[in-house]
Amino acid sequence: MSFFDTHLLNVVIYLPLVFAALVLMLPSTEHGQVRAITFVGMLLDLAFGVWAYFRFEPSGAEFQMEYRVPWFQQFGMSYHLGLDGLAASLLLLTVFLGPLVVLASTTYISHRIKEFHLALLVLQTTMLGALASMDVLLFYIFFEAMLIPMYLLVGVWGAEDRRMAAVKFFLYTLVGSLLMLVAIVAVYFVSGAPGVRSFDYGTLYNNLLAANQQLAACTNGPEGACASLTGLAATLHTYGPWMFAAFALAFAIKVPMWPVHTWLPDAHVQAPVAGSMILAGVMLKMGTYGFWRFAIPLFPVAAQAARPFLAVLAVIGIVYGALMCLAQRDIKKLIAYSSVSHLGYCMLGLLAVTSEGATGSAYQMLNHGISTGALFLLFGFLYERRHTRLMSDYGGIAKVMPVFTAAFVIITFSSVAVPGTNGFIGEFLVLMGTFKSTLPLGFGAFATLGVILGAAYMLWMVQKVFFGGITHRENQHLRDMNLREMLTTAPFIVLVAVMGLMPQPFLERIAPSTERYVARASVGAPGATQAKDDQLRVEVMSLPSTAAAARPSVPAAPLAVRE
Amino acid sequence: MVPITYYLLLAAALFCMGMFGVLVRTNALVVFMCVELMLNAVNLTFLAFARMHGDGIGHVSAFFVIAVAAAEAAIGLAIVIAVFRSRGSVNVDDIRTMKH
Amino acid sequence: MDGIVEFFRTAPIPPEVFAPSLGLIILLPLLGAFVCGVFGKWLGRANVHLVACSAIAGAFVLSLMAFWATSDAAGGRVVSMPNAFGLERDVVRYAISYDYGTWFAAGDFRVNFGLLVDHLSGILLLVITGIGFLIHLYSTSYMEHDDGYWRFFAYLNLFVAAMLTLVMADNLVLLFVGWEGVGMASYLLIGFWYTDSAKAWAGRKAFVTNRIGDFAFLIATFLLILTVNAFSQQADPRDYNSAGSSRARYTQGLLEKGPVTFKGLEKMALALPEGTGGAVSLATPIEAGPLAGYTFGGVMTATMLLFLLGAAGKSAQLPLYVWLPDAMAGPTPVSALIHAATMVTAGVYLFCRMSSLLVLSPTAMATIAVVGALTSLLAALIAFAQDDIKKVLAYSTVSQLGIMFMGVGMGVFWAAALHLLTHACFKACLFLGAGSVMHGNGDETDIKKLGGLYKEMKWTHATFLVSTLAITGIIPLSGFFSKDAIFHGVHHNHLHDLHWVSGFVYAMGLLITACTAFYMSRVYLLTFTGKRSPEAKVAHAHESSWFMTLPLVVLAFLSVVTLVYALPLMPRSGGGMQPVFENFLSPVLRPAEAVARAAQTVALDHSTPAFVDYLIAWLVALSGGATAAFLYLKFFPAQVGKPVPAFARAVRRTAHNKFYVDELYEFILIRPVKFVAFILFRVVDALVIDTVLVRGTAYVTEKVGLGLRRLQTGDAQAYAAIMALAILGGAVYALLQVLS
Amino acid sequence: MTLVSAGLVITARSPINSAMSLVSTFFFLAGIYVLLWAHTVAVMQVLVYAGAIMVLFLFVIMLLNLGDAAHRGRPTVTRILGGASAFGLLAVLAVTLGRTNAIPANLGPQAQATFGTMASVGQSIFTAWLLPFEAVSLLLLVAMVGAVVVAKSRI
Repeated sequence: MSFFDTHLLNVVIYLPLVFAALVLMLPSTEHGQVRAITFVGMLLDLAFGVWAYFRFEPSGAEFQMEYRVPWFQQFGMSYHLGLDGLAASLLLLTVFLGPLVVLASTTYISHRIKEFHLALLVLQTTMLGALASMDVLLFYIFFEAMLIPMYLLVGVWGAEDRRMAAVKFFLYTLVGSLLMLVAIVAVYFVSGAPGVRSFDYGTLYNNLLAANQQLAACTNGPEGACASLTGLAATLHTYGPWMFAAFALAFAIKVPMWPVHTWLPDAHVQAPVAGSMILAGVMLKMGTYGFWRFAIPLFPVAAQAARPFLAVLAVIGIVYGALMCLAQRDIKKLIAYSSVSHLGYCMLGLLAVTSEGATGSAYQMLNHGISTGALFLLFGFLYERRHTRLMSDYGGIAKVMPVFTAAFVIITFSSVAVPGTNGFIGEFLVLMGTFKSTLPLGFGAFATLGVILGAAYMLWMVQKVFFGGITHRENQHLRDMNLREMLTTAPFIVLVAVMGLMPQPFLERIAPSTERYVARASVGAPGATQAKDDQLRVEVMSLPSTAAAARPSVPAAPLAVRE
Repeated sequence: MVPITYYLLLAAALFCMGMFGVLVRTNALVVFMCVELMLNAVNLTFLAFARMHGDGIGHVSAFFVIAVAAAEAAIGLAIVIAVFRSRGSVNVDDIRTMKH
Repeated sequence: MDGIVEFFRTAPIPPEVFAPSLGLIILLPLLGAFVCGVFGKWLGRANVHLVACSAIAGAFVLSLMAFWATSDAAGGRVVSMPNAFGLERDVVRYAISYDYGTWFAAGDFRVNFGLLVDHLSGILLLVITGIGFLIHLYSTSYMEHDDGYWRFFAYLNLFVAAMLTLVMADNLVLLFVGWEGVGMASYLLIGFWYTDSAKAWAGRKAFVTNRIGDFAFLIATFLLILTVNAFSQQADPRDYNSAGSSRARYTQGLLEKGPVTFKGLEKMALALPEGTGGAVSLATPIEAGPLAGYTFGGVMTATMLLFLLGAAGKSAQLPLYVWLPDAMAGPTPVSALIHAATMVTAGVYLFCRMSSLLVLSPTAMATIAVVGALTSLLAALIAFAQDDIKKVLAYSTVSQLGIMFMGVGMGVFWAAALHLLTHACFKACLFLGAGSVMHGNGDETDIKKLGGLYKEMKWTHATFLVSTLAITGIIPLSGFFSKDAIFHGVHHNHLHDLHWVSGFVYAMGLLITACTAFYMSRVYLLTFTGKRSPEAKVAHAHESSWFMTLPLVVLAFLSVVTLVYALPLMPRSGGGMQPVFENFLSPVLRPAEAVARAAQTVALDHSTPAFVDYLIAWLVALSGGATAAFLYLKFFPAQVGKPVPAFARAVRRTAHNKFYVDELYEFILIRPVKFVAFILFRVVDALVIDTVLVRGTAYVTEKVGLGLRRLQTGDAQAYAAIMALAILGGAVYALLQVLS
Repeated sequence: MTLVSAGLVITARSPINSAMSLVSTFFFLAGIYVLLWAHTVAVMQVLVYAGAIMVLFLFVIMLLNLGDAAHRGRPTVTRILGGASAFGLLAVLAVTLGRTNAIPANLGPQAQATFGTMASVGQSIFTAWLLPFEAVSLLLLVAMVGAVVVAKSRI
């Protein structure tokens, strides 16, 4: 047992924080050193993250590299980390984006440089922490903590309307997550007697499982069969939908699903390039990840009832987001709305509850992080040169910036899911999963419309910005990408190709999580083949026993009440 | 042996009188004195219960209350002095600036 | 003689040795694209040419090897590969394949990098790499003045790689990779001169129109996957028996290769007809899954119709043909390679590949045939009035593709494939000839401003003449035979319950022949004969270099010799003779014939055309050509200066404006979508959601906050009093709780 | 006696009278503490409260030179409510306590000898409650500094 056997995840999560401390000690005028240290930190973190990703054994236990120590035991909390396939993949994406974000911002950010890098490092820690948390409350803490550095990134280093966008972003997500907190506490209290219950994901899920199965049996049974439920199942019957709704709303805002998506375009438009990249790359996935990990498995019956509704929202999101893109004049807004459309695919794949759909959804999360992240990155380069986001201010850029154009067009193809790029695999699997699922065929057909619209708007934008003659004199002397910018872009392009041509290593790690997710989500589905309990139950490491902590004294004899 | 109830009743009475004073009197100094009164009522309760359970913890608590009361008195009186300097009055009616 | 036969029947590299190298055929052009695209700028023109051409030449040699290997019968043992979905003894003859392992898998779905070369894909490999190489060679000269040459060759190589993937794929999804890949390359090449925004728009139009087809293609693929699932659940041993398979083998095949492999689909098609006596037939309803309630036959019809839409997108058929004429914005070699010889025939290839499934649905077949016929006629009519030489050729391509679709729709797959081959030769030759004309005339494309070139551009003229004759269908050129093979089959094959289709399509076919002869003669006459137009850009045209004329000559030669394929020289198994190409493709098309026989959906005719048939077709073509000759050599020159009748002008204007189809689409499709998008953005997104709901909430909160502010008097005692009241309330409540 | 002097605290017009009444209240309370066997606390009560804190109060009163209040303050709604609630609370507590029966624990002679002594209280303060004790010391320090900072106009 080496140090890394038990602490690898801790290292990955807190390394950025350690470097944040280093940065904090530097004088704020040493811009070069601040950048260098942040970059080195992110790179190191990338190395450890990749290590963790490869240590993840697809055929092994569901959660690996677990680490658990007692923490606020009185409240049923523990400090518990662990990775499953999906979390490992998203973790990889997060650490991958880290150094690139730093590189992308070296000239973009010109004031409060030290603070900016501090925010980046802290943000990195919170995102990684949220992904690896195995304790619901711990997840919530990271999930909320994420908001603060992001709020700063948008609010301090954003464009002209940054205050409005930052506040909108903050309040929107806060509304959802506060409701989620209520639901977390509620589900904790109903999940068992004092002493048995716990905020730990495994315990929580296992405690609810039997009740969920009972509830599913009666829900799919004859009318009124649920009236005779008792105990936890009855509670879940009454309050389950509300708790699910609270979770779902919180995550739906984060995703964002239609119609709670309007914070996204504003936040993206105003955010600096780093903010946009992280927002699109990782933060939106917290929503889908939350659905995958918490909302749906914990309340399969309520999720089943809400599935058609949510699926309709997802399809609306796909088509609506794509149509929105056609109406935009602002490039960043267009990319933001395309995120709405892409995330619609992720949600649809999740809601299909088939292994193809869920795998595709997970893969689509990665793809979106890469392709949309890269789009924001590239547009950031353009914005640095021209400081305008309007399509009409560009045109004919391909003539003066050929390398840039090539990179942008490749990423565009990835974004519109041309086969051979990563986007295709995700989209194909999601759509196939949707067709295979119990959702009506119309869902799949409408979602496939996004394929056409996606090409229409992305190519329209490429056309407007890059092709045609140069219509503005300012654009005549734009300089092409420099070495730093090429180095920042290259990993994205390599990944687009690698993930498109050799997706199997990635899919392999997602597959076990998918199987479990589908089994857990189909607990509530009528007619679905039900997995055995031992497949459903979450196996996690138990809390290591510790020395008896000081317990608060209790009164020896209570006040006697006179009868 | 005197039942604990009587001590508690006395404490309750003291507490309510202190509360009455806090709520009704206008002189900030008197208000502070009433707060001291309330604290003492609480102390009395602590001690009464300590006697009832035969547990020393009540005494410790009372000790802490006294310490906190001392701190509170010091700060509070300092504030009164500061306010008096700026406003020339210790009447709470005149000090209504705790609003936006 | 036997020695020669033995030579051709012995592949230089044994098939089993060669099979693992199949991937190289794709990789070489891909590598070429990579090298040209990334390092092209530093390599210089000559090196880029070298890299690009040698990549294609290498691929051509490998294709030749592969093709040779598929005909290998050394020592009397015909080359064969095991069929993963059939019984042990059920092997696929005249084919080689190699599986590079899983591409991606999820759940019980799997897609492999499986490559398959049989006679159908083999011949296409040769067309793609062979014509591709000639066009690369031609381009080295054609693009000699363009600075973006390296980009051009990178795209061209990329296109070839994608097209090869399309042809060699052994499953639908991998085929789709090529399918979209060629679309992407085509987008890049059409918009190659991106500084002209009209050209770039044309590229986008092509891509988006293709995407509409791909949308249908994807849905059809998903429906097929669902059907395969349903089939594997419902089928009983008799079904598998009739397909030469067993449950165990079929399931094993699905597990190893995934549900979308052509061989697997073929097995399903063989098991579906009624005659097999199994549990599953076309009329059987699907029991479980999302398709529950529909019959297999119904689903199959829907699937094939969706594939038709997909193919219509790629192969420029109604209603999605509009992109192809605009695609002529690209450089001419691109038009020759992509928009005439290879990419646009992908739809025909797809249906030949899936012929065994297609014959299950007579409705779909009839639709394909009728769509093909209508497209063909419409395109021919539009071509009457086009003055741009490339536009005429583009519409002629649409028209010829329509003819192929007619063949596919009526079940004469071999003839459609043959026409694909001959068309690739003569249409590439025509386009390259047109390119040569443009090159020599200062990029002039208007045929009215050319004329009299036969003296100045001898080689171009000669090859253009040959290929014009080939396309109009004059004996003894290849176009005549391949087209006539289609029309003969169309005439004599009968679809179940849809007998009128044969007659209708045949009549249309004759009409189209006449039209084709007319407009092609018109182009030829206006361009090469007569006097040089006074509006010409350059006074004297110059003949192009041999880099350009050599491919023309080779292609013209090919468009003559491919006629051999249509001659009935090979013995038919049931007695009599059959055309070489039918015999050649029979290993590929045999399952389709078996299915058609068993399902009785289409009655296939195997007679060879009689002399009378040839004569009719020949006369029709000749009459079209003669009319054109009369009009353009005698009638119109005599009419110059006289007023044109209003009616004729209106007709001409309508045809010239392509019957206003583009405008119609703009009006009923594009504008509404844009309008809806705009309305949604302004009204739903900006107003309802953002202003009313989100900002509304903020507004209400602010107002409530302002209201509550009045409560904050700043009187500490008042706060304390309220606190005291609350404590009192709590105490009373607690007391009551205790008391009760 | 305790109650009477406490009543004087809240009713006296002059702050000085209030303060003096408070001192007497504290003394009475100290006696009651002794009855409860809380000798240590009783001593502390006299020392800290009656001694230190009250001296502080008197100093402030002298310093500010406060005489009789000019007016008794307007009887506002909140004041009336507050007063009423104080009496209400008293009533409720009285009812509650009237119904409870709490008797002192029966301590053995051993415990009697140590209960409430300086030694036993000190013992528990410096063992189990050491951390709170330190916190209180810190609090006092902060209060000291704070008082100086607040009261001084210029430092």
